[in-house]
Amino acid sequence: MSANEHLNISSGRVAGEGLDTTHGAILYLEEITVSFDGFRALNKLSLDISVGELRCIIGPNGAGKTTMMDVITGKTRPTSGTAFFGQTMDLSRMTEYQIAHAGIGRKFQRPTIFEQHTVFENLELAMKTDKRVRPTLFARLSSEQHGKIDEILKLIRLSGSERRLAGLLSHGQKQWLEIGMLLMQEPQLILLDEPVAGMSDAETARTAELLNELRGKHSIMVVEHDMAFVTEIAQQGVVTVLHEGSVLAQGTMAQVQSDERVIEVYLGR
Amino acid sequence: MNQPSLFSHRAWSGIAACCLVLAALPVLNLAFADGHPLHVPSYMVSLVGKFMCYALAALALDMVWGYAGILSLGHGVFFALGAYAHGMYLMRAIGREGVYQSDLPDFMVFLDWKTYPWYWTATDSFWYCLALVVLVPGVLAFVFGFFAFRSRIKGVYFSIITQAMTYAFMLLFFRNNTGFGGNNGFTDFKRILGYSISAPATKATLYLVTLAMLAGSLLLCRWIVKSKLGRVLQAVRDSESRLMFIGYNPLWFKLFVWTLSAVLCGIAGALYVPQVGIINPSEMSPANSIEMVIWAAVGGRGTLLGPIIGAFSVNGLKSWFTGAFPNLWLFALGLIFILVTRYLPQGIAGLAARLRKEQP
Amino acid sequence: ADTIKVGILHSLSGTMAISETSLKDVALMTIDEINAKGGVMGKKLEAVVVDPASNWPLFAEKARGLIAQDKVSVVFGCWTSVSRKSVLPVFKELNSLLFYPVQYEGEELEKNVFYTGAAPNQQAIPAVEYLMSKEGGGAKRFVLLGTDYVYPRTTNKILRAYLKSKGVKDSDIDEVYTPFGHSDYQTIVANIKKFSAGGKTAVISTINGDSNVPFYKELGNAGLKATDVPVVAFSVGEEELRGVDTKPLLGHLAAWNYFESVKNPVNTEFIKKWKAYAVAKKLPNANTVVTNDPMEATYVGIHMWAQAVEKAKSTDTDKVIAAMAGQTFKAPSGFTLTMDPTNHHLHKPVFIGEIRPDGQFSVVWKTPGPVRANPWSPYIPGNEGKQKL
Amino acid sequence: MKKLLLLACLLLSCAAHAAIDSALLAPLAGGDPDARVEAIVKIGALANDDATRLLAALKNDALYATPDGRIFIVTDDKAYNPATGETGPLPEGLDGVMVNNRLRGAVDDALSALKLFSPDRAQRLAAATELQKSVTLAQAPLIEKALAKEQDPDIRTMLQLVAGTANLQSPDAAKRKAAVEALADSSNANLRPLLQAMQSDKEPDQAVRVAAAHTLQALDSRLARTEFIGNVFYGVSLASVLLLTALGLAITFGLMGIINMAHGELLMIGAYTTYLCQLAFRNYFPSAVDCYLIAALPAAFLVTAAVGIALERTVIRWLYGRPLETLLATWGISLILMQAVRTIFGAQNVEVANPSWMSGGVTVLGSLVLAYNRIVIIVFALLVVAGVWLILNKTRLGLFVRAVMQNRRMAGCVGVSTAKIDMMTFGLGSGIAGLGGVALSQLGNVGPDLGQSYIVDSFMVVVLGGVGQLAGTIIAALGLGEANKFLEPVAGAVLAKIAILVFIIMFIQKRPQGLFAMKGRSAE
Amino acid sequence: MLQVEKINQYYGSSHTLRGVSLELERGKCIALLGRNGVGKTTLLKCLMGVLPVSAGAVRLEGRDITRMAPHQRARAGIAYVPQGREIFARLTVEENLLMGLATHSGRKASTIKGEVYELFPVLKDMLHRRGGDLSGGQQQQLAIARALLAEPKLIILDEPTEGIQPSIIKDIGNVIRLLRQRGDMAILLCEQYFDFAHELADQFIVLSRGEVVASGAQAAMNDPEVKRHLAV
Ligand SMILES: Nc1ncnc2c1ncn2[C@@H]1O[C@H](COP(=O)(O)OP(=O)(O)OP(=O)(O)O)[C@@H](O)[C@H]1O
Ligand SMILES: Nc1ncnc2c1ncn2[C@@H]1O[C@H](COP(=O)(O)OP(=O)(O)OP(=O)(O)O)[C@@H](O)[C@H]1O
Ligand SMILES: NC(N)=O
Ligand SMILES: [Mg+2]
Ligand SMILES: [Mg+2]
Repeated sequence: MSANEHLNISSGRVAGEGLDTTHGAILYLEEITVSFDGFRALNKLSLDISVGELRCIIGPNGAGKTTMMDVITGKTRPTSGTAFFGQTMDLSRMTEYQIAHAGIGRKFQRPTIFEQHTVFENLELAMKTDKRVRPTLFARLSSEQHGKIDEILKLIRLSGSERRLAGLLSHGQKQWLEIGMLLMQEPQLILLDEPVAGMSDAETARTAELLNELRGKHSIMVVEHDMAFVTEIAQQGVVTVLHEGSVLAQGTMAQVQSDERVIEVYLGR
Repeated sequence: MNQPSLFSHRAWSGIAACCLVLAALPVLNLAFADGHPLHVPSYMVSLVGKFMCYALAALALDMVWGYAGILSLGHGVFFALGAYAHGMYLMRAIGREGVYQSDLPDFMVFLDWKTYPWYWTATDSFWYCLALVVLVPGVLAFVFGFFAFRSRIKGVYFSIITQAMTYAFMLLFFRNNTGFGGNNGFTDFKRILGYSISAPATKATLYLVTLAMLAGSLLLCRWIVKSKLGRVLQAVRDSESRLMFIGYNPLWFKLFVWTLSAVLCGIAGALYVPQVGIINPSEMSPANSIEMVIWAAVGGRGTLLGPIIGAFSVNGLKSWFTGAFPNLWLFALGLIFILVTRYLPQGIAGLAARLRKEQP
Repeated sequence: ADTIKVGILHSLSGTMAISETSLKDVALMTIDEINAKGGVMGKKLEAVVVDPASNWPLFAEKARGLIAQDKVSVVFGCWTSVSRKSVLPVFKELNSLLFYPVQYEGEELEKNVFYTGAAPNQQAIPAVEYLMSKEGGGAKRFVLLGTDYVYPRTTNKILRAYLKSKGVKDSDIDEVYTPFGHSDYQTIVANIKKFSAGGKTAVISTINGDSNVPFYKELGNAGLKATDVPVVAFSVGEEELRGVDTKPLLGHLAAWNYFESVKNPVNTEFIKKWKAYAVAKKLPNANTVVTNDPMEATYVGIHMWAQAVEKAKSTDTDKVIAAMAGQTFKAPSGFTLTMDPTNHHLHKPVFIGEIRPDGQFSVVWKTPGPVRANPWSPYIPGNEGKQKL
Repeated sequence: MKKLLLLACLLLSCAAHAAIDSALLAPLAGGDPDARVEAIVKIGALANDDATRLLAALKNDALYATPDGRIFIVTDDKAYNPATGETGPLPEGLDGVMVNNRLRGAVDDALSALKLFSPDRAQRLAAATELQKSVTLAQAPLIEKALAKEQDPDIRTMLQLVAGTANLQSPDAAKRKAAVEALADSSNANLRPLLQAMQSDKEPDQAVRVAAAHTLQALDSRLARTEFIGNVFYGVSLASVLLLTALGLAITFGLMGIINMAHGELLMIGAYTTYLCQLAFRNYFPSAVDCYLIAALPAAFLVTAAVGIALERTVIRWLYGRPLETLLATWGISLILMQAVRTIFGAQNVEVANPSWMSGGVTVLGSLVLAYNRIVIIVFALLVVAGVWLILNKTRLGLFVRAVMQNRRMAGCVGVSTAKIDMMTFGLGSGIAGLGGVALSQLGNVGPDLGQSYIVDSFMVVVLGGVGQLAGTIIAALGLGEANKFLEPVAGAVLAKIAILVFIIMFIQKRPQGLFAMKGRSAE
Repeated sequence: MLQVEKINQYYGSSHTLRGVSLELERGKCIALLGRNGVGKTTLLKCLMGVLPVSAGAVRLEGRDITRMAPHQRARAGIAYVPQGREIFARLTVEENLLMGLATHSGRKASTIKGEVYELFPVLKDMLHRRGGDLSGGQQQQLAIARALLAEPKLIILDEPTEGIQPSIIKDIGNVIRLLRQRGDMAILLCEQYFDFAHELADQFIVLSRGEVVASGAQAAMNDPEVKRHLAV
């Protein structure tokens, strides 16, 4: 089973209903500031992501990467600045579920799954369907949907474990499950916060492979500290370096890696 | 689907058998005369009828607590409101047979009220009151829940405001001027739909209706819990915020079970009044609501059958102990609660599940 | 059967246990006493004690159990009016007998109940009359202070009507209610003080149960003395005062149909028996037990029932009811009480007592003889001519 | 009339003789109330030591009569015969002379008039204060006389007010006006009806009316201020009670997460310990009985802490990480504790008296009485809060407690004995509940149900403040106390309570995590 | 120093550790390798006493600690950096560090040594922030600092580099090297980041499905046989 087949299942839509990406960008962050009791976790951060782009974000611990994702997904409200999904959706006015509904999916830095549900149910819950009360009450899995869950299970290599409680998985397995949930959601914009933390090197390579497959079909934003992994997936694309809440450098991986300031604050000598 | 089935085959047959036995009680009571070995005393029948109402309330509570993780310490208010709604009809049905022989209930005559206050309008209609039984707890729960859930009040904070709510209602209903009979509440009912309320056949009918409601609610709840919505509810319980990030709005899911639960509780209360013969504000005391939680906990929350078993066993023990050991029963009951928590973390239902696992 | 079963239906746990427990004990003592004299119709009485746990529906359930399951011939029990109301339908349905020993608000008459406590005219009205008299201080203004439930509300309604008939203006009456279990009386005591600035004021307290102690403590500490603002209570007796330091309460009043301090041979005997019983049964605090009005009413009720059964030669409800009419009993209050043949209430004397430092009452006023009950207060319009079953 | 007589006699004030005429005494033992009052007035008019002694005896229930009508003052087992001045053994058939409020009032009046001329300053002051309540025009000459003799400035001020009050009804308009003006600084609420009457047509003199209006206005504003301050005090006092009852719960529930339904019963055990201490002192150290509270504090703390520790070791420690189950188990515990106390001590309340230094109150601003027990409890609450705060924030124990409650497993991994910390924390919370119980015993019932009436309020306070937030608990208690006390006069106790509950519901909408919400990522 | 003899562990009916043995000397570092879900964390938890073992023995300096509670093991000289950080979220950074000193007493228990700030300067800036508010990497640093403050004889690190920026990973590597050189501490390092482990360890063991499938000295780590157990 390769990631290829998965792509057939996921509709592959890049932009969905209601999302206006006429200007080519799917996400605009402009002058976003987030302060916590005076401490600026994000400081006038501006950033945009094009449709179908895979953007890697790196930066020191505490640079504000996770906070930025919090802002995009509605978990944290920016103190100032604007965040737009497409041309028209003002993320700062939307709730978490509206944002998710609009097509932004996220994997958290620490794996967050429904520990009391089975692996299967985790995927089922995440699946892209009508998520209002009545449809949920009367929902029945179609064989197509069933098939899709099976595909994803294989992809994340938890096929034998679908009836296990997710809480009993190991750390790395939880990471994979969460990626699986993300794929079930079929979002247009995927946010991945340290997807390979705690994965073995081989698993990391597999993840890189998966991301390379998804490239172009979804817009993706990846935060990672694993430079080998970032190099692998960034290819010739743009890598953004955050530092102290704003963009420190931006360019290809090679440019960034040779930037003195980046070496100073992040890579080390 | 991929769920282990909620009730095993054995549980299904158990439920069916229980329903049959329960249904047989009033029949045996009517069919055989006192003294006959198969006679079931009417005392027993009314006792079991009352327990079934409690069981329905416990089941309702389990839907919100056991599945959606919303601990309500104020379900007594829904129970009582359902009871009061039905009670209004029963009071009107007394007609002029009250002690003051007035069209108004005695307590209103006593307050010198000349007409019914507006909220008693049309309560002489049985069907209207039945609608109230559903609507009053339902609307209250909906409004209360809407604001609370929208403000993302959770955990003990939610529990405590439900407690505050029931407490406030209790004080309100204690006031004579509120128009619901004050401390004495409603009692001394004479008839329901024209049938004498103390006639054995009426009682048997009420009993059977209760049984049907209980069984029906059990099936309804099982269906909900087994649907995808049931799984969303459990996800609400475990990680509400994660649920939002995959696109669900927990507000409506919570509101749905919360309101459903309140309505079921109200129905339980409505069935309770004619069988017990009194409803008064002490049903809204915080301690009463806590007791409902205790029934669910003893039986095993999050199991549907557990709370029903819990309501029967706790109340059964209480009834028996208060007669058999009037001075010591609190020790026994208290000890049982402690032992259940200590040794049966999943309640009685959990014990059953464990036994089943050990000897398949 | 070779015994006659009688039910005892008093809360032994929950909020009412504080008052009702001793009624259960007195009932058991009385039954022992009757048995020691050979029982009733040659049969021993057998008490069936249950605990309705201060829970009103449980009262109904237990009543049904006693009558239907245990087949008792009579039930002695209840304290609060609501518990009585909740068991009433059961007694009517099963045509059984309840003896209710506590003062209450009236507005009720049931064939299946014998009321051995006071109706409002046997307690509340005389107390207010006394307060308005020269001897009682000549009160002109009244604070009607009660717990928010039907007994205080009803009593106060009757009193208000009565006061009006005596020319007291509405502005001279203040009606105040507190929730059950209220424990902070600072504001209320301060308000009483303020109100009393307008003229000679008396407080008529229908505070029930647990709230009395905090109320009296506050009263004492705020320096409101009985000579300034006397408080007359209808629910405070010797038993309740056991929990209070009575020194600051000197002179406050209570109205009852019996006080432990009344001196007569029957009472002396009654108290002696009770104390001996408490010691023998190792009741808690046996050496400080006291008697009070509902205890006496219980005692009288059981004896009268026994007499009626002897007279009827049967425990059949209707026969006993018939035999109860006109029963008399020489009560510890020092009077011979009569069961009214028409309204199931006792003719009772009324005493008004002032609290003494030792927690007893000294009687400062009493009726010359027993008074007939008017369960339907004549001060409430529409009640005329309702005094009979 | 009665007072006039008294005055006449006083003014004539004949020389003291050794004994009181038995004809004067005889009516005291009789049944005619009017005659008895008259006798008291006459005896008071004697204005000698014997009269004072007799009246005092009457007031204190120390006056006895024989069946043949002779009167004796009984002290210990000696009988003093005021008619003869002899002291002897108790005669046969002595019976107490019945006193009722009317008689007591007459005695008080007689005594306070006597006391105006007492050599003891305190007595004179008390008498003057007493007279302020009940003075009449007829007494005016007496007051003037006392005023003429009086040197003490405080008492003079007081007497001037008394004189003013007396002269309000003077037929002489000038005197009335002077009186009204003299009363401009009074804060005696009893004057209101009189002054009000002077506003109407009953007052013929225009000038007096104007003056009365002024005085009334001044009086009213003074009364309003007093009332406001009174409400603040009552609120603080209620808050201190809420705080003391909630503080233990703030630890067992707030910090440890145990839904401790037995908290109320721990309060109750503290109160019963107080009761036992009082009994012990009454039996073994009767002379030091006023100190029983001092002993009760450590005793209650230790007893409840021990009970708490026993509960923790046997029941609660199995339930960490299952907070909802603690509700069930502690509910069971609470039933058992309540019934145990009922079995041992009986279902009735037991008597716990305020020590004499906590009885009564201090009068401030003329009419506001601040009860000593309330003041003591406010101070006590402050001390307990300070102690708890120190323990939790300034000791290592506090740090460990918080760490264990947040992450039990990791706390163990860094070397904290979680079992010991659990035990000590629960013991501390319980012990503090015991201290709360001591305070409650000074205000209300001590009975098996004591705890039940406080448990709901305690949970509300803790939750409203924000679970685990000590400062929140304090503010919540204060807020609820004040809100309650300012609402109560307006809405009555029942509606005030309902309003408070509704307020709590609304407030939590605004602050779903309580007053002192945890902010940021760590809150999740 | 540390001897682990044939320990077995079960989660309910699933056999997670099957007769795992290992031995570690003072001043040495052992790397624990293996794919996701093979039982590495479980093994470390058993050593810390967080999970009970069903058979086998754990000895520290010859003392049998198999049945000891975690806090007793901490006092015996084991410090633990768990996977997932396990910061005390509502304690401040400073208080979290003080918790690292829980096994000490007296003055020592209240003085946080400056060394940790040199190593993790960010902690010094954030002393009064709540632990739970820190970024993931900052929390990881805090967890390591907390363990180091205990001055343990044995330090157990479960994926200490997870989520940490490259420059600090280098620093952490240096610290571990330093500790090893100091020679008074044994180090048990569970790591997915192969190069990092390779650089620091003296020995290694590889776990697969709860069993030790390979072990040896550092030099043998690059064996294809070993790599095979790590590949997917
Ligand atoms: N609620 C909060 N209160 C105070 N400070 C906060 C809060 N949330 C985040 N911070 C601070 O904001 C900064 C940015 O945190 P963030 O989690 O976004 O970093 P990051 O770039 O994701 O780091 P890492 O790579 O370590 O995950 C950090 O210094 C963190 O301590
Ligand atoms: N509490 C538990 N109950 C049952 N099984 C569990 C539990 N915790 C972990 N497991 C299972 O035990 C196995 C070993 O888990 P462990 O966490 O030790 O793996 P790991 O080697 O640390 O993996 P990773 O590299 O992903 O952290 C996994 O298959 C996991 O699913
Ligand atoms: N009848 C009473 N006192 O409730
Ligand atoms: Mg991050
Ligand atoms: Mg692991």
